[in-house]
Amino acid sequence: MLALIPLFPFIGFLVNATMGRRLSKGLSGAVACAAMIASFAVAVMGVLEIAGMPADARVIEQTVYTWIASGDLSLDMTFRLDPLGAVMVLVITGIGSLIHIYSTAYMHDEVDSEFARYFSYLNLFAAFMLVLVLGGNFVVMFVGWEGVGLCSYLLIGFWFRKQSASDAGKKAFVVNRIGDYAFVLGMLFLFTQFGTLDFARLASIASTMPVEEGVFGAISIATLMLFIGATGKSAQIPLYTWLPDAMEGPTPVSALIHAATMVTAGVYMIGRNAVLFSHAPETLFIVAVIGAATALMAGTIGLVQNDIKRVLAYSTVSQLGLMFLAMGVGAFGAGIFHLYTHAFFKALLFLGSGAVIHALHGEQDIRNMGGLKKGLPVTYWTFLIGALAIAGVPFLAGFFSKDEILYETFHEGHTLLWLVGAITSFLTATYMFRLVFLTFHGERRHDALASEPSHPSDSAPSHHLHDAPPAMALALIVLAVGSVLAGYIGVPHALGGHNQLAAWLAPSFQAGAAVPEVGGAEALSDAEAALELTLMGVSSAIAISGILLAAFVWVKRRSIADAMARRFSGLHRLLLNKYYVDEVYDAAVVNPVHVMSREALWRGFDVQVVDGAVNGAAAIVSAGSGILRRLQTGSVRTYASSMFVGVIVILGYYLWR
Amino acid sequence: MLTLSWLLPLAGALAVMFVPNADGRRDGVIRWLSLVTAIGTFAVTLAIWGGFDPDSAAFQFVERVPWIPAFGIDYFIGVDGISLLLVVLTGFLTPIALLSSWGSIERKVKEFSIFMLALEAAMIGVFVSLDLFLFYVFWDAMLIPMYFLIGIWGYDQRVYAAVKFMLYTMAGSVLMLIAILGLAYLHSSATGVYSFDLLKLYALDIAPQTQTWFFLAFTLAFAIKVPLFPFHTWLPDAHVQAPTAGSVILAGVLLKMGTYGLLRFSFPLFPEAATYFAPWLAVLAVIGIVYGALVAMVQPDMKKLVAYSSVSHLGFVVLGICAMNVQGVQGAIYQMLAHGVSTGGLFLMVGMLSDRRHTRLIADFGGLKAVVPKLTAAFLIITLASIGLPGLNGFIGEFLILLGAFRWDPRFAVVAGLGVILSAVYMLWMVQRVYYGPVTHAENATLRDLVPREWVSVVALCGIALVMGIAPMLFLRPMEASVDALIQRVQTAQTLRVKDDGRQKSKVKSQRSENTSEPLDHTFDF
Amino acid sequence: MIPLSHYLIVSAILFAIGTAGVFLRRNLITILLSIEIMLNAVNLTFIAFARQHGSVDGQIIVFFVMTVAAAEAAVGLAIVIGLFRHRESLNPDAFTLLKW
Amino acid sequence: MPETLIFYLLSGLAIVTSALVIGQRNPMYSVMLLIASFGALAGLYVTLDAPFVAVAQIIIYAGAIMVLFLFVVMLLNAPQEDAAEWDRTHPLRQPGVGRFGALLALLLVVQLSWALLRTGSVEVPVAGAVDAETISSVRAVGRTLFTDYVFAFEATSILILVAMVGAVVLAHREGEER
Amino acid sequence: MFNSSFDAVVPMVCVTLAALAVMGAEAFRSRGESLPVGGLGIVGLAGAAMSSVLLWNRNAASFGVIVADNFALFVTITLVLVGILTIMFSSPVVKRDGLPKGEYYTLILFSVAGMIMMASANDLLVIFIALEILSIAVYVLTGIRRDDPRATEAAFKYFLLGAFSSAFFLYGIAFTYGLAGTTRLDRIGAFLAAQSMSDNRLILVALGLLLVGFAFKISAVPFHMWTPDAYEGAPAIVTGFMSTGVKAAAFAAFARVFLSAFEPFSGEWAPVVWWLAAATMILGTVVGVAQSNLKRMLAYSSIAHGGYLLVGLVAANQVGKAAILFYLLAYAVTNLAAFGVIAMLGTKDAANDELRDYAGLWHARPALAGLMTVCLLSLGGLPPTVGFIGKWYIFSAAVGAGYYGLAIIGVLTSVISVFFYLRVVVMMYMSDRPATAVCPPVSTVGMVALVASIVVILALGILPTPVLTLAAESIATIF
Repeated sequence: MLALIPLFPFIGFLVNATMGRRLSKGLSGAVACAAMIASFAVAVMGVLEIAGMPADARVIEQTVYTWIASGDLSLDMTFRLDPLGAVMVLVITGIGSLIHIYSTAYMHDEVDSEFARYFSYLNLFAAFMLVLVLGGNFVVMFVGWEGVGLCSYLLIGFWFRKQSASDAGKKAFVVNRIGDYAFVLGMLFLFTQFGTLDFARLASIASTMPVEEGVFGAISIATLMLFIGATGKSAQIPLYTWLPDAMEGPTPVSALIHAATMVTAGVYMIGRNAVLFSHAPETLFIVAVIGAATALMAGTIGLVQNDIKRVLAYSTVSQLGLMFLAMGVGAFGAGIFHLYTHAFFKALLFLGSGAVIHALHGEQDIRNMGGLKKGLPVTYWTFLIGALAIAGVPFLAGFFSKDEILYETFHEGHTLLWLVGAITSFLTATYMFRLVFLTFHGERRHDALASEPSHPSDSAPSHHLHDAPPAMALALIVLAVGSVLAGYIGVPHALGGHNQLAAWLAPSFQAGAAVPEVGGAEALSDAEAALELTLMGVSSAIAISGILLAAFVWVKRRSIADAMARRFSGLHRLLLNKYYVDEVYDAAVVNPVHVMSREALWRGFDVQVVDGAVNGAAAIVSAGSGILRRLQTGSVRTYASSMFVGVIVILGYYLWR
Repeated sequence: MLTLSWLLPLAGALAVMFVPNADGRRDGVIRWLSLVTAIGTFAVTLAIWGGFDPDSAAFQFVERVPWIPAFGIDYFIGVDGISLLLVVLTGFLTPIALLSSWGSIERKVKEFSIFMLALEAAMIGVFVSLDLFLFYVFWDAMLIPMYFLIGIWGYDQRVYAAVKFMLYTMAGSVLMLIAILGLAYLHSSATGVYSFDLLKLYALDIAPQTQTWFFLAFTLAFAIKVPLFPFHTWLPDAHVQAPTAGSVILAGVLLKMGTYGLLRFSFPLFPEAATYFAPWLAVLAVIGIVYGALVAMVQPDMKKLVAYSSVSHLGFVVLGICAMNVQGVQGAIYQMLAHGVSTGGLFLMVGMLSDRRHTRLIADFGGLKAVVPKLTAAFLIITLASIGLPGLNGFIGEFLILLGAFRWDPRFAVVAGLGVILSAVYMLWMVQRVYYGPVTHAENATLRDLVPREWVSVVALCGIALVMGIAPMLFLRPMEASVDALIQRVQTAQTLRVKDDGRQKSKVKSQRSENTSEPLDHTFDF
Repeated sequence: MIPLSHYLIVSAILFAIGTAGVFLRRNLITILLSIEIMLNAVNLTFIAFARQHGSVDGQIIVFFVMTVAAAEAAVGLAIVIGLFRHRESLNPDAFTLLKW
Repeated sequence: MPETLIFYLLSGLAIVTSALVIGQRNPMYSVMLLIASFGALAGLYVTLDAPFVAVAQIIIYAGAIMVLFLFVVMLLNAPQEDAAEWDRTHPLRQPGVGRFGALLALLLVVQLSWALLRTGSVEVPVAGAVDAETISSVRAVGRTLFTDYVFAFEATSILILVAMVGAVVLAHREGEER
Repeated sequence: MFNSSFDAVVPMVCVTLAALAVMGAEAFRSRGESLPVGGLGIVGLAGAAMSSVLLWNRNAASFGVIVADNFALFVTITLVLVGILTIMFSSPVVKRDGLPKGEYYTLILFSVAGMIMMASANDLLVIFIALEILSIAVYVLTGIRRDDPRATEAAFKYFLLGAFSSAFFLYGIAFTYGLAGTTRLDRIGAFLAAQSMSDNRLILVALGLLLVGFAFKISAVPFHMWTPDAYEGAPAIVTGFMSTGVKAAAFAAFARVFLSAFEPFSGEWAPVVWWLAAATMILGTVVGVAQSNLKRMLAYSSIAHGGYLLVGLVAANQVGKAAILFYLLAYAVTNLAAFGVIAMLGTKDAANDELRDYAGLWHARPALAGLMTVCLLSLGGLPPTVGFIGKWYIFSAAVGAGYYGLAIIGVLTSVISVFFYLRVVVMMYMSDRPATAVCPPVSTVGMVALVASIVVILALGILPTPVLTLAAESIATIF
């Protein structure tokens, strides 16, 4: 039954891939959506089933067949649904379905075959993503892991005629590959250490081992490797650079892959191996630091970007940073919680931006927008909700999750990290509302310059704005509702909630059938409750102030922004160019390798040395031939003397040796 | 049955030879005749696979007929799990190669078909022969048709490439011939009779120094064939200049003979020397992986790029063999098959492009995806297969090899892993430059997409790639027993030697003293 | 009595003179004569040894050698005539069409 | 002692005349001198109790073969070596090669005499145990020739036949094709 | 019929009679009429082959100087094969070039008779006479095209150096006779066996001089220099004849003398022959690389092949002796076929034996090109041709005797040789036919002979066992 969950989208993929160009748009769209919804349904059934089980045994497992068996290595194609998996599956299929529906409208300007191709990719992605989260051991997970990478490659490069698009696609895949390299090594290391790659068994073995406090032992190395893999997939320092470029893809893709699901795979992976990681505090600390650093850096960059999608992309990076921070401080539940809420509002925001871009015929630069509030009410209001949610305004989804992260961080004693987190959320609020204000408020700037066609979906530019068509509107509204309510399954105890999510997830973070400690039942001491409340206050304050600052700068006094930009032009440029990280990578790694390979290895070693040796041998032979043949002078006397020399030498040898 | 597998193509070649075709009017007949023969051969190989008992490590379908009794040379053939699938692979690729030639070869079709079929016969012969003499005969005989294929139907630099291929390979293999003779002589001095029978020679135990020399002689031959860095420079030339069909066979099957030889001869015959040299071989292999990838990355010519990628991929195979544990060896064999399919496919499709455009330079293409979507899709699939995407054939082999290597010595695995990154870099970069972006050259705008004939072979290749990725046990199962046996042989041999070295020495000495003429190893200082 | 070795040394000297002639002379006929000298030197050796062994074999061998010498001379001179027809010279160095 | 004297006289004569043969520029003289040296050799044969060979030497060699040479010399009428310098560009075509050859010839003499003088078995007097009559008798020669050496004798006939045919093929004039 | 004391000479007598018959026929034929004298020759040769077959395993001996042991008979059959093929290849050439038909065949047959005699002689003197018979015949054949200055020059060089070397050979015989008191090989062997190696330097001198004589005939370096010139100047088919027949006969005698009579001194001559072999293989192949004239190239290749044969001689074990025989046969057939092709492509005025004359031959004469390729591959020692089996046999002998050095030199040089054989193949297959190139019509007889020899090459390459066994038997009785 579990196999069905990824199977449906896969079938959808096959249908669209094979006979897509013969199907009408409506049909292929319908097929794709149907596939997604079907798998959503199955997923719900599965979740309900495990929900019906006792808390410590909430697992369904299905082994399809033995995939690879070689010597003591035996890898089964195993799917396993447990609380953690349940959350992920619901997010993926649910939001996935919405985005599929949204896409039917968004991609409607494509020709049939391209339309079908789009949906086949999208379905394939969903299938792989589901394999990723349902996989019962590392290698199955890796199948999904690589598969989603492939699909993101395909979808980013969907408009392959655009050079930048195909570049971005390649960049995404290659950067991910770097992570995967570490990930594979991690797997190999785990297998050589533990003799298995099954999550459950790994966890139970690891739980019997001592926590590597202060020592950097086997588990630490393995987990570190895995984490590097995660940085690739989830766009963390140092491998985050591909995500902003990934915005070249169609917006729904950005929403689904680069906001809601794929990029969170790294977080999920850590959660999935919570036991391993919690046995490697050293690694965890690194995770936390990297997460925090990424969050901060991305936030600062997001502050000055002008491309609506890039802003969202950087905010995604930054939010992912927060999630890793959570994971790093051991608050796995919180991390997943934020992952879950983030899925809603970030998808919402992306889709909203998509609606805007759609309305403006591909215009993406916020400096050319503004005043769209009236033109696009639905989009505006849903976008606003999303913004509020991500900003962490109280009692929206983002509030609870982000808040839990900050609390846990502080509670675990990482004050500095907490501070970084706080600043990040401040930045988040600021740049999100900068986005909101520049896009929807103020006067309209976009008709001033005719938006040149940068986007195949540019049909005849019509001047009156049309708001999101029903399919898109539906998705927006549903997600907006989600962004408001999603948080309420994780209301912290301090607010008298029961944090059901944490309780629900807990078993996934223990080895085997260990009893959950973070059960919903246990109560907090007053002190903790007080602390948590205080922190909540602080963070909401931060959020609000961030919004206010944004409002002040970008609504009241536009001049200030420019003034600041001029004032700290250096800093501004630095941020605008994302700290020149790409440039540094190119200069430090890519180009040297290229030059070295071309000049030193190929033209130098290969052609000169090796082939030189080979041809040199031939040359020597023919040269010797040229010389020796000269002995054959044609004068019979020379010949006779050569013979005679032979005679003398042989006799001499016999007589005087 | 097994004899049929290599006799059938030979018979086909003869049949073709007697089709009068001076004016080329009967090209069609000849093409069909040869294709049917090749497919028939494939059927035979499949039948052999079907009748193969995966649980036994022994050689099966064994046939033994005395050939040159005076020297204990038999016509002695058989397959085990190691060679079985390689035979099938040969049977599978040859029809595809022939099919690919239908579009590209107009000149001298008859001779072309003859050489292709003869080549197939020789290749299968190499894989099935269990008598070193027989093996060497096939090994050398195989060079001749390949030489003509490259030299006559190749591209502009063909003659140079053909001669280089021939001499390079021969230079390596003649030393192996000496070593083979030496082995037979050792056998005679130990037992009194010459023998080239592989199984008998396995039983022989050989003095360490002698092992070293012979191992080096054998391994040089195989290393050149593989080709192992730094013996690889014949490969780019041969690949680039060969006609499509030639490249497909060359990459698909010929290169495997080197690694097959290592598995079948170098390691089990000279276990100690093998274990002594394995790390060095592995170092070369790992260098080859990274080096091949880096050089491939900067190639302007598609065929050259794929050629260098082969250097890199076969580095993996050698690495797996050197690891000499189950995962390593099984992975190596699996990688051989996978590489045969995927690289064969790549050459096939590059060939299709160059048939259409008469250029292989990446710079001359661009944006083809808009023009030839089918070809693009297929090319992408095979590309992904060759960069080892899970779910396709490449991954299984690489993963197993890396695992085996990691357990043997993590350092090798760590470096070799870089190949995984680099392969993605150069392959995708090529795909991007060739297929994505706007159509840069006008003449590309009108290219023909796959015609049914091409469609068939392409689909076959992609299908196999997929099957091998999803259901690898189909292929891993048959080789299991044989691989275990092989590893057993190598390990036991060396442990035994380590255990009682003294006995060995004395034993060796005694077998020396039996020698009728000179003792065997003073002659090594020529 | 003269020891055998004296005869042998004489024949050796004659033989050497013959070889030297092959190298020194630039006239084909003289070169042929030199070869005849060599053969005669060998004959002397045969006769001397025959005498020492007290058997007639040596003498008989000498007859055969003479025959061979005659045959060689005949053919050789024929060839020389042929050469002379092609190029009015008897100098061996004149004939170097075939080389390298 | 006479025979010693005779030996040295004859061998000296043989050596000197042979040396002169190769010292001559004019082939005519060379032939003559060679005949002389053959005569001297014949004398030596007599001292070695091989009168029959000596006679044969005079008749066949001096008589037949040398006459043949004379014919050719006159036919070709090339009294002098042509001093014309042929292509000497190549180092190995220099006249030095000739002198080098002569040097080697000297070396050969040294080698041979060295070997001879270090070999005990030849230091014995040449006249062995057997007395002269047994080996100098023509009957003995004839008997051995036609018993032990009959095959060689027959073979020689083929040899001469071949030589005849060959000489005819090579030497008969152009144009008179049959 | 075979039981008289003349059995052993029957083969060579058959050939001689055939030669005489040809002479007679020529002498008594009326002007202008042309007789199938070649057929006569073939009949005689067939008779020789038949008688050798009948004599097999009977170790007949005649006059004490001629033995018909299996060794001799094996070589005899090889030589007969050479003779037949030569005559068949010659028939068109003789007509084309207007050679004196009768004399030509007579000389061929006489030299074959001489070769057989040399191969089966048991007496140094007979060996010498036989050597002279075949040499003189071959000198004449070399120069048989009197109108061609090159041919005459070749004949002259070959003759002069031949006479020169035979003088040394004779001197060697003289010393041997002087020491052993006889020229019979068996008695010499007995005498030498009694000698203690070191004291008698004169034996070594004799040994050296005989070595020189044989080395010249098999054109071993440095006694090889006549070979390229003689081979290039002679008519192609004659070159084929002497490169195979003369070599075979000389090697037979060489092996017989050094492996039977001088066996006790093998310790003395083995090292020298080692060096000769190495030098011969290396120089032959290396210089062959630079040649642009096919005949000259094949001349160098035949020098190299002499080197391989010497390897077998050095090894001097059972395998080696048998290997020499097998290799002689293999080499004879292959090389003769190759020269047959060259002869077929020549015309009266143009020999067409330059490498460039073969450009694109494939397009004009596919069959000829294919057959030539097989010959070249066999010469290069690639399976599945007889050349491969031969080389493998030789080298296994060397390895068996522990001469790894020689074996390695051998295989490496054979790789180099493959390079220049391939140059011909490249010319024939991979370059275009110049418009000016002429293709003389192919004669049926020649084609038959060619196809026959190719069949032999391939058949023996795939199923060598019968011949290998024969070779083994041949050396089993003697040595």
